[in-house]
Parts: sequence; structure tokens; C-alpha cells
Amino acid sequence: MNVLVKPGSIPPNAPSRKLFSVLDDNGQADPETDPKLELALVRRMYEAMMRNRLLDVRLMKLQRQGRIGFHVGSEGEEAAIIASAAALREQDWIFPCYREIGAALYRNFPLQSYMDNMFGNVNDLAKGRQMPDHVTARQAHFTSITAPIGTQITQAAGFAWAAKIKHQDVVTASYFGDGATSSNDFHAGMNFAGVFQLPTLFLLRNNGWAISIPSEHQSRSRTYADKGLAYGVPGVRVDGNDALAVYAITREAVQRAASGGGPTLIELCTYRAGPHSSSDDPNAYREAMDSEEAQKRDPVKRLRRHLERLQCWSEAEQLAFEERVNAEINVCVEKAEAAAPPSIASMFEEVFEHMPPHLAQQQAQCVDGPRTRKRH
Amino acid sequence: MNVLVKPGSIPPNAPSRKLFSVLDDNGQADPETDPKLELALVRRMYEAMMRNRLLDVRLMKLQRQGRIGFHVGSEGEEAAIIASAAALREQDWIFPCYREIGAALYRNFPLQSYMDNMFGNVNDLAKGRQMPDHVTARQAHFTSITAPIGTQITQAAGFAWAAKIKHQDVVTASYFGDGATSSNDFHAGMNFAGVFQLPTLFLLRNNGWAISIPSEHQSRSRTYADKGLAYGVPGVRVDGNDALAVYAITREAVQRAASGGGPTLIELCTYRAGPHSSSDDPNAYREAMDSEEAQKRDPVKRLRRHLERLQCWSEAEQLAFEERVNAEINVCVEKAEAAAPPSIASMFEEVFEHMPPHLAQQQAQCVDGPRTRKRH
Amino acid sequence: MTQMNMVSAINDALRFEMQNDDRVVVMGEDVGKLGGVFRVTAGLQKEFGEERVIDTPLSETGIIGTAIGMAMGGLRPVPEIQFGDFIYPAVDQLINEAAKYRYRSGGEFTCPMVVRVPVGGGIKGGHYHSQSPETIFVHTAGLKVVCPSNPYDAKGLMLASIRDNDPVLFFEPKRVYRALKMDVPEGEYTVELSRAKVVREGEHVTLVAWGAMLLEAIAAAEEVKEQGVEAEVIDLRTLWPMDTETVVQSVKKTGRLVIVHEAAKACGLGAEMVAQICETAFTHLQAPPRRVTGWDTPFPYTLENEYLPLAHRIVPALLETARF
Amino acid sequence: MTQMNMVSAINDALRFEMQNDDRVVVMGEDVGKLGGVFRVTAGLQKEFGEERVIDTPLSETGIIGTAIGMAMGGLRPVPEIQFGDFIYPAVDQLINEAAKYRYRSGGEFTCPMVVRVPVGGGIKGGHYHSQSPETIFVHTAGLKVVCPSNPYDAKGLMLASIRDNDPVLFFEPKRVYRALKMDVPEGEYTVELSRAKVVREGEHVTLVAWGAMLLEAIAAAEEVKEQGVEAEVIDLRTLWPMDTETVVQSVKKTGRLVIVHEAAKACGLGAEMVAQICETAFTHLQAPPRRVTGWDTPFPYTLENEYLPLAHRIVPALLETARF
Ligand SMILES: Cc1ncc(C[n+]2csc(CCOP(=O)(O)OP(=O)(O)O)c2C)c(N)n1
Ligand SMILES: Cc1ncc(C[n+]2csc(CCOP(=O)(O)OP(=O)(O)O)c2C)c(N)n1
Ligand SMILES: [Mg+2]
Ligand SMILES: [Mg+2]
Repeated sequence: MNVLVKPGSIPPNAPSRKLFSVLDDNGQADPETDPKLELALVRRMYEAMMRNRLLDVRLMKLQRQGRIGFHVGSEGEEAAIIASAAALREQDWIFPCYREIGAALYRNFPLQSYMDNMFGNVNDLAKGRQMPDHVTARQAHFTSITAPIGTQITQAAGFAWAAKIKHQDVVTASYFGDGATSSNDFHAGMNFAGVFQLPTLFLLRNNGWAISIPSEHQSRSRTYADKGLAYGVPGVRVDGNDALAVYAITREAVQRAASGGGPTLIELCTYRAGPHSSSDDPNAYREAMDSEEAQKRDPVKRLRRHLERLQCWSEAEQLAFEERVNAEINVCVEKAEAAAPPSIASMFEEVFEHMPPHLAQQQAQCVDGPRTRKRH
Repeated sequence: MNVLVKPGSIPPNAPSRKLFSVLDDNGQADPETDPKLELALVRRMYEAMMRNRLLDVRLMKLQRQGRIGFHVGSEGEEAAIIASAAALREQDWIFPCYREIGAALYRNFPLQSYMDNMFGNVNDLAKGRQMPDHVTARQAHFTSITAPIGTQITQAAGFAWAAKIKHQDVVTASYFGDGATSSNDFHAGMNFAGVFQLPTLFLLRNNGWAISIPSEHQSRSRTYADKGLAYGVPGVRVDGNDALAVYAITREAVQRAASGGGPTLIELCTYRAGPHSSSDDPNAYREAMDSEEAQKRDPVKRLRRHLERLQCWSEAEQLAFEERVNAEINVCVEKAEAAAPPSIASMFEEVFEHMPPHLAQQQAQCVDGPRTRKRH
Repeated sequence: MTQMNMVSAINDALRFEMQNDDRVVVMGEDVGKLGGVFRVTAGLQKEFGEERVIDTPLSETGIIGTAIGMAMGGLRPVPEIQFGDFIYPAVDQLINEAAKYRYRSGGEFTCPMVVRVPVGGGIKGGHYHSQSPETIFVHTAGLKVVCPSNPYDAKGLMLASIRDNDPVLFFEPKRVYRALKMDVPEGEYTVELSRAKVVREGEHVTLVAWGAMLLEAIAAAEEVKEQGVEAEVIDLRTLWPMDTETVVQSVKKTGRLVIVHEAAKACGLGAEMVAQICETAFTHLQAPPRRVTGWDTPFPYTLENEYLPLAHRIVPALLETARF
Repeated sequence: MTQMNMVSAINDALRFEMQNDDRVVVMGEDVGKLGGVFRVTAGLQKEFGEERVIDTPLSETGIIGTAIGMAMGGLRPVPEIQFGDFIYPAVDQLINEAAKYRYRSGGEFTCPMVVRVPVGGGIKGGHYHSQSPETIFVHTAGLKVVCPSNPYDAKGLMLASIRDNDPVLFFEPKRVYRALKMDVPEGEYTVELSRAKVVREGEHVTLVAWGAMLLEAIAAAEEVKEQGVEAEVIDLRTLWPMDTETVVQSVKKTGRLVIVHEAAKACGLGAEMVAQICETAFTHLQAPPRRVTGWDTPFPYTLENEYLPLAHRIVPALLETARF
């Protein structure tokens, strides 16, 4: 475990409106708060963030071309997602919402598997049963993505509880949005984690919006971190577009949880730069951000400036990197698009461990029955 | 509207662990906080509390004798229930949980109607459809009691919202226990009330227990009032066994809500002196309170001492009052017990406004069908 | 008359009734400024203001719980659940509260409201944007469930639902939202609740469907016509309380019943209809009553057209039933 | 062998399996120190400690949500929902999550757990302490539903359920809890899931029931015997996946079916069984299959014995069906 992060940045269980940050807009680190991470690690985070960005661009295009059915991107939220995942230990588990695929990829979930999911083909680990972007990634200690808002929060608490009961050194982290704080599972998950002092992190990605609802309209609490007070769970606010700050705080919370110190609520203050998803048109409800502001806020650019300052990244490296990733994406897209849909028989499998008679019967009816002329 | 209560006792939206109180254990009022209520009002509250106590004693006996099926009492919580109800205005609405029938009776809900409900007879306003203690009391601006924990909380917020939209001067108050703060509806009700600044009061009766679960085990928040911070709803803690304190704070919150100041969470710190209900035996999970402590905590005795201090109540009055109330109870019990059960046909009515064919058919089948030998 | 699709027809109904009755309020996630993710409530907030067209926090529990309170307080709320798949956080309020208020209070309290619920498949929504959860609400005494198949009925049923004094779940088939346009009268008209409609006469087999599957049922009926089988197609329109009588009359004539629905088969409304027909018209049945439904699996993404009971699956059921 | 009632039989099963398998944890409201409001978990916390027998806060959402996480994390949680009537705050986790985890993850994740749910009437519990909500879960692909009628089956089914790798809803009929005692083996045995049991043979009419109503079914069978009608009584035991085969075999013999359940009629499991029998054994039916169920009203307090499908209502259904 990387021990470069010095604890003490998470306030005790009292209101705190301070925003923890490390990097300024120009990528300059504050020596007071700088976790002084190994440069290889920072580079790895940057590359993952940049790869995520390139993927989003490509997937949104594929959706517009009608080649995939749907995409939910994470433009502008890459630091919140990837730097927090980077701060978790290998044995820790991620309970994502739908916007954290970058975290799975950071953990070496194969890009090809992701792309197979985007096309819902026969190679998709979810067997084409779920919408695009709803991956399952057990090997990455990353659970199956669901659409109902908030449900992963109690589950992450329960998984952490199991680890605690079994005396295993495992911390869990649930990711969710500002909108999800209104869900039943946020309430129950926070409360159970507080009462039973579960080793779990609540990673609240406050990206300013829940589809068209601004975060100020989602709740009247002074800050989202303040919500921890209702449950005796320490809450902390972090500049979610500052990868180093996100890493430092998450790491501290992991260390605390792992050493029996209980859960932490981390408000990652970020901004959803894109639409909610490919189905959404934000023009109906929000003003365009001016481009200067957008540049300033961009977490990928900010971390790049930091690396460049440290002479750890260059324009040439950037171009080479983009080319390599785009090529990799191309290969995966091509392969995923060419793959067949899942078999019709597979539609009836894994409802239960063993197929009961009524499903065997329905399977036979369907497989042997007439075929639709509609394509899959 | 009674304006004797001076505002300023509810702190702004920040943690406050102070317990607001007026009366000491001997019934002496603190001149600093004393709301200086008209004595007739204080007497009326006392009589209602005492009547509630006598009712509980009698109903528990009836249950033990097998004459009624169930009873959930409010011994020890009379001040929290009745003094808060007294501080509401006539036009205000109460959304109770199952322990606040004293509030309906304070608002002149007929004792006979209550007793008819306890026996589930043909005269029961709920038509024998609900368990005992689940009354419906529209005339008292007191909604139909339900068993699922917490559901009345969002409903009270919604009713207040309707009043706000219709520009009516109505405040609502939901009553619920410490256990209910873990419910989904507490979370949603508080959040909606905060966001939309609804004229509603959250009357949290913290009686120390949710059946066998102590309130310290229900949540790790420092105080229950602190939970308001998660929603931007001011929270305040009151000695819930001190009728004058309960009255003063509730009144202030009503005034604020009525004048557009939004919701308040009031933690009424009290103690469930009896079992959870007639089905419960607390010996399995809690130590008996020593009787001196119990005496000190008793809200009815405390208010009586206060009245006696002011020469507003005497032993003779007490005896006469008890006799009168017990006689009144006797009459009601006798009448309720003698009344017939509701008609079988009535079981099919009021499922919908107009009876649909399938229910008319089932009604005929049931009414014309064979009768059970079991008694109702 | 204007040509409208189902989205604009429901929008028109809401607008009409909001002008007509100031107790009507619309509420839900993204229904205001955005006008709903399907744009069913588009323009309403502009016309009626933020107090009557309310963007709520993300809580179905809160939406339905407060809507019940509003209804008790004298309003006529029309809450939206963004997708039927997300109604579960609200079922406690619907089943234990809305459904039972009138009954448990001996008629003292009621909660008239219309819960709008986009349902069903056909938009490549996978597990969580495709479900048809009517069974849960049909099974619960005290709730009405409506599901129109076309823009005309959608408007007329919506107006009837808002004026009804019981809680109504108004299921809107997403697959139909923009699939067809038809003439819809401006202004006021209602389509009576609990009245099914014979949309195609036939003497060989009775075919019952609703919502998006009605179109498939009609397509299947046209297809089997070529093979000499005349199906009588009934659009149930209100799922509960069900207009059993219209179905029974038809089955007495045809002696045969096929029922179609998207929801899973087990304990679906098809089972209820088969059981009712057995109870009322058993001696008229000349063939086993038959269900063509979604399979008893979660709703899949890629293979959704294999999951749905589309015309290609209805046709053989009709033929086998007619020729039994 | 020891004489046990259903409460002690389930308690014994839990204790046995907790000793046998340290992945098993029990959790819920009041299950620990108090031992459950029905005392089903009495003594377990003392024996296994607070870590494995957990008193939770009052949140069914939290209980089931965390139980799912525990199951994913390698435990075998046995959460209790204090009364079936209070399961609704947990249905989102049950329907959208537990039921679909295996399927949606292509088998990567599963959540084996047994949700204990006291259900049904007979204890004067009114609307909110009497419901039998099986329909909701039968309708949801991916969940199993079990309901024993006696102490022996209760223990054997509980052990089988805990060892099953799918989520199981274990419905415990409160009316039976302390109503009868019988010999129950100490130690280990299981009763296989999805196997119904013919508990009384007869050739005139097939009578299907489960849980508390099984006793009423048997009583009714004894009563009609005096009138020359021999009913074959089947205890369904596992409600879903259903052992249709055993019922079909019986109906092929008797030509007649009566099914009994406490839950409301509309879309109840009775409807599903009738529809399945129509699909598989229509030509064997010599009388309309018949349902005797709770009425389509909320469960009432005073008149609960008029609501429940007790023997006095089963008897005429049997006679009419047998003599049709
Ligand atoms: C229970 C539920 N209700 C509604 C939806 C529809 N929905 C999908 S995403 C979303 C907004 C979520 O906002 P937030 O939690 O802030 O996450 P973000 O998308 O901003 O990352 C909504 C309302 C849903 N998926 N689940
Ligand atoms: C949703 C739900 N779950 C469980 C129960 C069973 N139950 C009835 S009362 C109670 C405890 C309530 O405690 P609290 O809210 O503190 O109120 P109190 O009884 O102390 O006044 C429980 C668990 C219920 N009625 N509703
Ligand atoms: Mg957001
Ligand atoms: Mg309590």
C-alpha cells in the first residue's frame, strides 16, 4: 500500500465547507496539500483519464451513427472517477453507477470487453442482456452496473460488512451522483454504514446535475458533504477536477476504513461537461458554459499541465498516445461490431442457477418458434 | 392565534445539542424560557394528558382480558404528543403515527369513536377494517392512522404543499418515532420539505426505543435533531417530557412555517415507559427503570406539580377528575362492546368510489355464501 | 381535429385539464424545464408556472408520498414516474397507502391522482427501461390501471382518469409514443374507464391486447385472415377494474381466447383473464385459452424483439387456437 | 425426533445451519436481543454473537440492500422482514437487483440469500399484519418463493433454501407458527425445493393449497368425504418455480381443480395455476377450474374470518366442482 498520503485532511464529523484541493488551474501543486505521488502513478492516472476522454468522443460518434444504441459519457468527470479508483487498493471493490467505466478500465478491464458490451454481442460478459455501458467486471473487482439510481450504495455497504465479518482487509466504494443522494438507498446505506462502522466509502460525484435538475435544487443542505452529519459519517469536500486532491482524500479514507475507522462520505465537486447521455439535449435546460470557464474546469487538461510542468509529458507524447489509443479503440470497435448477437437460447439461461421446467419449455417454444423479421 | 410565545428558541440550521426546557423535575418553570401560557390552556393540556394516561391503563386491561385485540399506549410520552398538538392551530393538520391518539382526543375526537375503533364494531369510523388504535378522524384534522412506519411523513409534506399552492394558511405536522428516521419517507419528506420550503413540522418523538432497538443503535448521528442538516431543515431538541417546552417550540415552528419560513425538525426527547404495544414484553431486552427515575421523568406528574405550584390543581380536583374520566370511559366501553360487528356486505364497500362488477359479484358470493362458525 | 401522436395527445389532455381545473398539478423528475425525458409535459411549466409543474428531487418515494398528501389536501396531482422500471421505490406508498386510504378510513380520506408511467419495450431499453409492471397494481385492491393504445384514447382516458376519484396508474406505452398520428379532437372529451373496445370483429377467435401490443395483435389478425381465420380483437384499454363482460361476450361467440401482453407470463394479467373466462364461460370454450406474453426472464437488450410477443408469435397462437 | 412447532423448527434450522456454515448470518429488526417479534430467532444472538445475528435499523431497503451486498461478498444472509406487509420498501432491491444479478452479469455475480417473511392472516392483524404478497415475487423472474405448511417441511425447506444459490423468499404462515406440533428430526435433512406433495389422495377433485390454508383444505376434504367426494390435496410448498407437473398429473386423474390462497384473487397464484392447467391439461378438465381466495379488498380486521378462504368456503367449491 502506497503510504505517501499523510492523513489529517478529513475533518471530524462536523460541518466543513472547505474544499480540499491540490492543483490550481495551471496545474501547480500546493505544497501544503500535495500528496507527492510517484510520477509513474500520476502519469498512469493521466493516461487513463485521457483514454476515457477519447473513448467518450468515439462512442458518442458511434451512437450518432446509429451503430450503438446508447452511451453515457463522463466528460469533465474523469478525475473524480479515475483518481479515486486509483487510490483504492487492488483488493478493494467498486460498486459503480453507470458513469464509472473508466474506473474498471483503470483496473485493466479489457477495452474489448467494454466494446462488446456497447454492441451487446455474443462476447459481451453481460450477454447482451443489458443496455450499453452496463458492464459487469468481476475480474476488476467492479460489480455489475445497474440503472436504478442508488441501489449500489447499500450493496457496497453490505459487501464491506461481509468483509468485516470475515475479517478480510477489503474496503468497498460506492459511486453515485448528487441526484442519488435523494434515493432511499443513500439514506439506508449511510445509516447502516454509520451504525455498524462499515469499511466503505461513499463517493458522491456532485457533477451539478441530475439530468435537468441542478444540484442546488436536489437538496437544501448547505453542502452535500454535510449530509454525513445525519449519520455520524464524516463528510469531506474535494475539488473533483483535481486528480491529486481526489487521490489524496480517497486514499486517506481507504486507510481509515481499512484500519477500523469507519466510513467516509466524499463529495467530489465536479461538472458534467456533456449531456446526461446520448438521449439528452441539455440546451433545453442549461446555458452553454463559456469556453474559457470550461477549459479552466477541465480535469484532464489540468493534470496534463501539471505533468508538463514536471517535464513528465509533452505534446509529442500526447499525440503518440492519442494515436495509439484511437487505434486500439478502432480494433475493438471493428471486432465488436462484427460479432454475432447472443444466441436466442441464451435469453433463458442464468435466470436461476439451474433452469426450471417452465423456462426450459419457454426456451424450446422460442427457439423452435417462428422468427421475427426484425433484426437484433 | 395565541402569540404569547416569543420566537428565537429554534437555532438556525447548524448543529445544536442544547436541550430546550422550561420545567424542572419539580414543575418549577425557568423564567428565561417560560412561554407564560394562559393557565386555562395549561390545565386543558394537563387534563388531556391525564385522561390519556387513564385510557391507557384501561385499554391495556381490556386487552389482557381478551376484550380488545391490541393496544399501543403512550405512557410517558403524553407531553410530547399532547402539548405539541395543543400548539397547533385549529386549521392545522396532524399526520400521526400510531401513538398520537391523544392528539386527536385533545382536538375533541369523541372518546366513543375511539372506543368503537378499539372494538372494530359497526360504529367504528374505520368500519372495523383496521386494527385497534388505527383511527380515522377527519373532523379533528387528523388523518387515518397507518402501520407502515414513516409513510405519513411525505404525505404531511404533500398536504402542506397543497396548502401552499392554494395559498391557504395551513401548517401540517407529522409525528413519528426515532425508528422512523431510518425510513425512506423520512428521508424523502425532509428533503422535499427543505427544497420546496413547505409549511410542515417534523415531530420526532425520540422515546429511546424502536420496539427492542435502542435509539443509539438506530443512527450514529450526534443527535436526531442534527439530521436536519442533511436537508437544510432547522433542527431543535426539546425536553419532550416538559409540556411547556414542547408547546413553546412547536408554537414557534408553527408560526415560522405559517409565515413562509419553512419546515422545522423538532426532536422531542422522551421515554417510552411502557411496552412497545400489548404484544411486546420489554423484559426480553431492557432493564426496568428504577421507580425514582421513572417518577422524575413522568411528564404528567411534572405538569401536575407545576399546576399545583400555581395553586391551579389539587388532590381533590385530581380525584374528581379521575372519577369523571373513568366513568366516561366505562360508558364508552360498554356501548362499544355491545355494538354489532360491521356488516359482511360492508367488507366490499369503499375499495373504490363506485363498486366495480367484480366486487359486486364477490360481495354477493360472500354474503349469500356459507357462514363460518368462527366469531368476529 | 388535429393530427397528434400519443405524446402530444397526452400533453394536450394535461394542458386542457390544467386550464380547466386549477387543482391539477404535474410533478416528477425532469417534467418541468426539460418537459420530461419523453417531452410529454413539454411547455407546461412555461404556461402554468413552477408551482403547478414541479421538478422534483430524484425520489419516487417522495414523489408519490407527497402526491398522496397533495391529493388529500384537495389537489389533483399528476405525478410522473420517469420509467415504469423505477416505480418500485414508490410501491409502498401506492400499495399500502394510496390503494387503502378510502377503505381504511371508511371513506373519510381519498387520494385521487393519476400516476403517469411510461412502460414497455420497443426502445432498446434493456432490463431497466422496458418493464410493464401492471400485475403488482392489478393485484392490489384499490388501484385502477389504464393503458391506451392510441392517441385518441390516450387523451380521452387521461381526462377521465384525472376526473376519477380513485388513484389511477396511467401506463403509457413508450413504443407507441411517436409511432403513429391520428385525428384527435381539440378540447374536451373523455373515454370511459373500465370499458374495453372491440376494434376488429371476427368470429373464430377472441384476441385481447392493449398498449403497444394492440398494434401487433391487429397485424396478426390481418395475417391470419389470409388463412381464413377471423380474429375479434379487443383493446382492453383499462386493465383494472377489467371489462370482463366485453371479453366474455366475445368468447361466447368465438369459443376461443388468446391474450397478449408484454409483461412476464407468471401471474400476469393474462393468467387472470384466463381464470376469469374459465369461471364465467367455461362451457363455451372450444379450445384452451392461450397466453402470448413476455417470457419469464428479465427483459433483455439485444434480443428484445425475441422477448416481446410480437405478431410473429401471435399468429401461430391464433391459428392453433382457431384450429384446435 | 423432538416435538416442535413451526417457530421452533425454523429456529432449529437456523441454529443448525449457523453451526454448520459460518457464512450464515441472520439480520433484521428486533431479531437479535429480542429474538424476533415472533421469537423465531430466539437465542441465536446469544449463541452466535452480535456479528452474526444483527439487530438492524428500521429500514427494509437497508436490510435487503446490505444483505445483497453480503451475499455478493460471500456470506449467506438470512434477513427477516418483520411482516410481509412491510416488504414494499425492499421490493426495488428484490425485483431490480436480487432477481436480476445473476442474469444481468452473465453469471458473474449471484446473491444467494433467504428472506424470511412472516405472512398471512389469522392473527387479527388487519390491513398491515396479514398480507400475502407472493404474486409480486412470482411475477418477477429470478426469485424463488417457498411457503411451508408444517414444522417438518419448514425446517427441511429452510435448510434447502439456505443452500440454494438463488435468492429465496421464505414465507412463514403466522397462523401456523404455534398452531401445531409434530415430530421433527434433530440435525440435518432437507426438503427439496420446487416439489409439491400429495398429502391426501382422492380421485374426484384436485385441491391445491399451501401454508396456513393447507389445514383448511384438508378440513374441507374431510368434510366433503362425508358427501362422497374424495379430494386429492396437494401442498404446493414451493410457490415458484412451481411444481406444475404434480398438479397436472393429479388433474389428469380427477379432471377437476380447486385452488386456495389467502392473497387477493386478481392476478394471484391461483390465476397462474388455472392458466397453466388450461395450457397443459385442458382436454382433461371436466369442470371449470376454480379459485377460492382472499377477496379483492384490503385485508380487513374484524371480519378476517369472512375474508380468508377457510374450509366453509372451500367445501361448496369442492362439491360444485366435483358435481359439475
Ligand atoms: C430510481 C430511478 N429513478 C429515475 C431514474 C432515471 N434517471 C437516470 S439518471 C438520472 C439522474 C441521476 O443524477 P445523478 O445521481 O446526479 O447522477 P449523474 O447522472 O449526474 O452522474 C435519472 C433521474 C433512474 N435511473 N432510477
Ligand atoms: C415499514 C415497517 N417496518 C416494520 C414495522 C414494524 N414495527 C412497528 S413499530 C416499530 C418500531 C417503531 O419505532 P419508532 O419509530 O421509534 O416508534 P415508537 O414505536 O417508538 O413510537 C416497528 C419496527 C412497521 N410497522 N413498518
Ligand atoms: Mg449528477
Ligand atoms: Mg421510538
